[in-house]
Amino acid sequence: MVSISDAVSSIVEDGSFVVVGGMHLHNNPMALVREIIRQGRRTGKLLTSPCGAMNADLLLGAGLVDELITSYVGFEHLGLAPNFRRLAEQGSIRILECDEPYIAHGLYAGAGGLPFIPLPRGLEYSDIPKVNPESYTYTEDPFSGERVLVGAPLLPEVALLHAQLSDAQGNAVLLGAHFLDRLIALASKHVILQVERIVSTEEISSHPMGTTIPAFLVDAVVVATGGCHPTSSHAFYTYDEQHLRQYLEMARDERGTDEYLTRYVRQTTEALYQQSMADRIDSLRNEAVLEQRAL
Amino acid sequence: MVSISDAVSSIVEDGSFVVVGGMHLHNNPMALVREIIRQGRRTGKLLTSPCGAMNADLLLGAGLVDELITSYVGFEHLGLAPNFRRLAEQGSIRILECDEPYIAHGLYAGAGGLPFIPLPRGLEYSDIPKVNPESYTYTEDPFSGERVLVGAPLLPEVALLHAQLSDAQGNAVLLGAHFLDRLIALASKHVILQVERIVSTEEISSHPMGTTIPAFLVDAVVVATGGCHPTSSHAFYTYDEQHLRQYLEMARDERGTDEYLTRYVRQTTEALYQQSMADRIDSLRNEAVLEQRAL
Amino acid sequence: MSLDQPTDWSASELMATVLAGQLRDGEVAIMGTGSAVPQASCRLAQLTHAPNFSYIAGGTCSVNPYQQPLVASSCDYRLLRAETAVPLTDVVLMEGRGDVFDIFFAGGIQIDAYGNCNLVAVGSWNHPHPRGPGSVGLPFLSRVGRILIYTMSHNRRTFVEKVDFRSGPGFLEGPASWREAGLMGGGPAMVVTPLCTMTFNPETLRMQIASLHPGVELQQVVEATGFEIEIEPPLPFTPSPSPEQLDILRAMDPNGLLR
Amino acid sequence: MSLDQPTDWSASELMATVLAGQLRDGEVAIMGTGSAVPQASCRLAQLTHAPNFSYIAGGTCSVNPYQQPLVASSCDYRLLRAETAVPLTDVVLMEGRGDVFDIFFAGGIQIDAYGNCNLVAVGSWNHPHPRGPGSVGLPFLSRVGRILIYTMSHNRRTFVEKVDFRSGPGFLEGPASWREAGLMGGGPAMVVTPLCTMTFNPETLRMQIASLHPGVELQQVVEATGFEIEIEPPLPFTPSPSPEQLDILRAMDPNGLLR
Repeated sequence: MVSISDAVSSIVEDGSFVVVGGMHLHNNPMALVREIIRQGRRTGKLLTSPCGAMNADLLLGAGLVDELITSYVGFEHLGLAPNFRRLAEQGSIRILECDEPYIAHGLYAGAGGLPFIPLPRGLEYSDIPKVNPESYTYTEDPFSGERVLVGAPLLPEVALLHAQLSDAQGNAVLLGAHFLDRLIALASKHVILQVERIVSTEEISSHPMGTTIPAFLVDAVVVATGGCHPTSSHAFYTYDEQHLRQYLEMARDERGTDEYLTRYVRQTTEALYQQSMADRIDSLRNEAVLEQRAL
Repeated sequence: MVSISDAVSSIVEDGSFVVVGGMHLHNNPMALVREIIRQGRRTGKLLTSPCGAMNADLLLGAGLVDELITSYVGFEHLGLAPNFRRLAEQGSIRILECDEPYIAHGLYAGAGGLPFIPLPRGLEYSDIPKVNPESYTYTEDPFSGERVLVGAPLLPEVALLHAQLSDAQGNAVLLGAHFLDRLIALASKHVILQVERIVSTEEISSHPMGTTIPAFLVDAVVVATGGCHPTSSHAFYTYDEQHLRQYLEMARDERGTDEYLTRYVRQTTEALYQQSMADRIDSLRNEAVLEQRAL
Repeated sequence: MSLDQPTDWSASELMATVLAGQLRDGEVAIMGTGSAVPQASCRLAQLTHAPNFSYIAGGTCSVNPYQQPLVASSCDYRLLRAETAVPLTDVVLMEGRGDVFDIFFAGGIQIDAYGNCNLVAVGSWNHPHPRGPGSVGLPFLSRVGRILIYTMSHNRRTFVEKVDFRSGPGFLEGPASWREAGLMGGGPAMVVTPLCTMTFNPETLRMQIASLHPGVELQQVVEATGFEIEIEPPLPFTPSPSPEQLDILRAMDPNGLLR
Repeated sequence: MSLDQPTDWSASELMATVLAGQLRDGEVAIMGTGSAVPQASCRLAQLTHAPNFSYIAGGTCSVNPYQQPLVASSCDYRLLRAETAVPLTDVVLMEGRGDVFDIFFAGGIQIDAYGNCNLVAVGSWNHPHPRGPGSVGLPFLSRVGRILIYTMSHNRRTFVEKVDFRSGPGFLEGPASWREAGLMGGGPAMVVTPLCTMTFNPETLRMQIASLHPGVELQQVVEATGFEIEIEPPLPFTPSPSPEQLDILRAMDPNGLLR
């Protein structure tokens, strides 16, 4: 285990291809995202998995994303993603427009060393391949001779992931849904893991099939209790709708975004942020949904 | 739930492409395999996943396999697979020679509707693609222009799988290792599931992320307590080394194989087989290995 | 609420009952973001005429969530109060396989006369206004049994002659292109909005009004639709939710997401 | 047991200690069928010089099994007494990615002078004798840091000039073909048998004797090897297992699989 600032400064190089885990309003690795903003690390390419929310919009708002590769950035029922929307409408961000099947299959190809990945017939009837020839192209099926849409492998350099539990080495357990996070860990050169709680290796060993990511794929483990706030951490707390609405309101323009970043990111440390939000997060604790392994 | 004979007779058509789950000496769906032999259903093509043992060798010995697609048939430390070896050496079985990466990626392609699947560079340095042009061919990577080995999707018509637990609808839990069984269920048109024990849907619901196969992929659930014998059923009993050695001895020639089939398959029902083996299986019960969900 | 006459049920509740009526026992359905209405419809169908209907709810990939309670986010942890759950990667495979899912619930910031859906961009893709969130799994509409489209916005911005960006294919550009494509999916089957239900003319493959919600005038629908919509009078009214249906919907929706 | 002099350890135990000596802290290893010797070597390395070494044991895909006890089948349920476990599908991905696994333990019914391994057929593929079980994951030898080859059969049927069927690539047909292939993997690093250890000549890429096991004569190895094996005298003896190593091996092997 290392400090969050050491993890980010030693692993995330300026201009890296970064992928953020979690999906929609859930399991966003916000502690790591905020630390990247504090350190001003540019992400040469940012991938969402497949649906980004606060994890992508905040990095976009901080002006740290050169190129965005995504199939969705938004806040579901709460509204559109304000910084994504503004940058896209201004034409001031390069977007590699994708769909979910390509992101999943592209990560599979990246994880498995497959040089490219054919996509199911029919996907070529969206307009996505037309606007993203870098990720999508066509070839011939050597078995049938038919024209086939194919995708390039996705090979992120750094994955930012949240797990509810892990041991000190990084054997990680995602309680609740896994989204694409397991596949992201498999496809990425480096993995930084933020966790709600460290457990013993004995606890991991008692449910070996319940582990989501093995330690040897993980470069750094960072303790970040409440580190998904204002998004949810499955089995721990739900998303903070009030805070998210405040963000959506403030982020309507650049000035408000900057004010949000100053107040909640740049002028605070991650430890202070989590401390200041502890009461809110406590009030968002999930009702017990499932019979769970010991937390 | 249906009887094993109804499940096999209604779902396994003569000449079908059948895949047998489990791996090596473990989780072989032997009850279903024996029933197929009793009913004399030919498998037009038989796939192992990736390593077959008794599941494949017994069907081969019964003369019910037209074409075998496999990366391994054997009995690990106990020896070579006698019927597979004999038929292969006689040249009297058509073999589609494969490797594990192709079987896994080919099933992925089959499950996902991918028209073909590129394989990692380097796999073309085995002799496998040379002897199996039906499954492997070459194409050009449209991104790099390089020559790429690719595989055809694997699309079995019927999967024979063993699960330790399921509810009556077929929501199945594999305790212990999953091998390729989840992927096989995803890729196969029909799934017949044999299980050690039926549990309530409430039990399944209490650990939703612990389910291996969802019911809507399962066509029939058959109760087969001890149904992997003489192979193991993870978490229930280990393999019956004495019986397996007896099989390997008897199956050295066709006459012995026939004698084995007569005694243990054709002249008995699955219920009688399981009854006759109950004491042996009891003696093979696993020591408690893992803290488990309630069995 | 877009209905003119006071009713004892909401537009969302009516839409959920209409969608439930499209679901058959033994079928399997899939849906994306913002799916409280289809989720309610699926659970309603299970608890009434289709006990062996199955559905996968958004990114948690829970199978047959019990909807205790209905939630707004498609990835909410509470959706795991469910019969079971599968990994998202498996769902992507099953969507691609094409013979697993009978129903895909779709929507868009634009929906056109042929049922094509747009979640990406109004205007040009390079300079959109607004820029939508993105397509997620909508391209899989090409590989699903039938498509049920729903939207809370029945207006001329949403219902357009031709989408500016096609995220998910409906009947493409009409009969010739649809035939030529030869897709395995059956295409759009129904559209439901707060004003009406619409189906597709089997000849022209264009949207046609199938029923008006109680209290809605034909003229309202025509004016709220940005393309020439086909009409075959006399138009029936959409059946109101039954008391039993409303009881079920309200039992799963203590937070009033559908109200 | 092929040694001529009586010892207080077995050939398998010696091989396990030799292989353990090849494993470095922080590395990750993978192996296939019939892997009691490499499993013992991995656990031995963890408990001695390489506490952060990791390994995946066969088809259960357990990570760092505690070997309580060492088992004969590569998919035994007891292997899940382990630090953790991953799905087999993930292991296939990681093998293909090529930068995850530093070590692949390989073997074969034939092994040739360049370290190519055959698990399929002696004689022609069409009419083999014997027919081997099959290649499983051996083609991935092309994508792994370094290959450690082990076999209990050091004889002229196993060690041949050229394999009849290449399941897993070693140095292919020698320096020219190896250079031309430009594989990402580092190729075979060592071979260990009950008679000796062998490495590969960096120029010719052919197998050469690196050490003789205690009590083994050079002539025995030469006669048991079906190709002209390179020798660089004086040959050292392979170090015997230390008492500490033997204690560890025997503690994990109450059933005597290595004896």
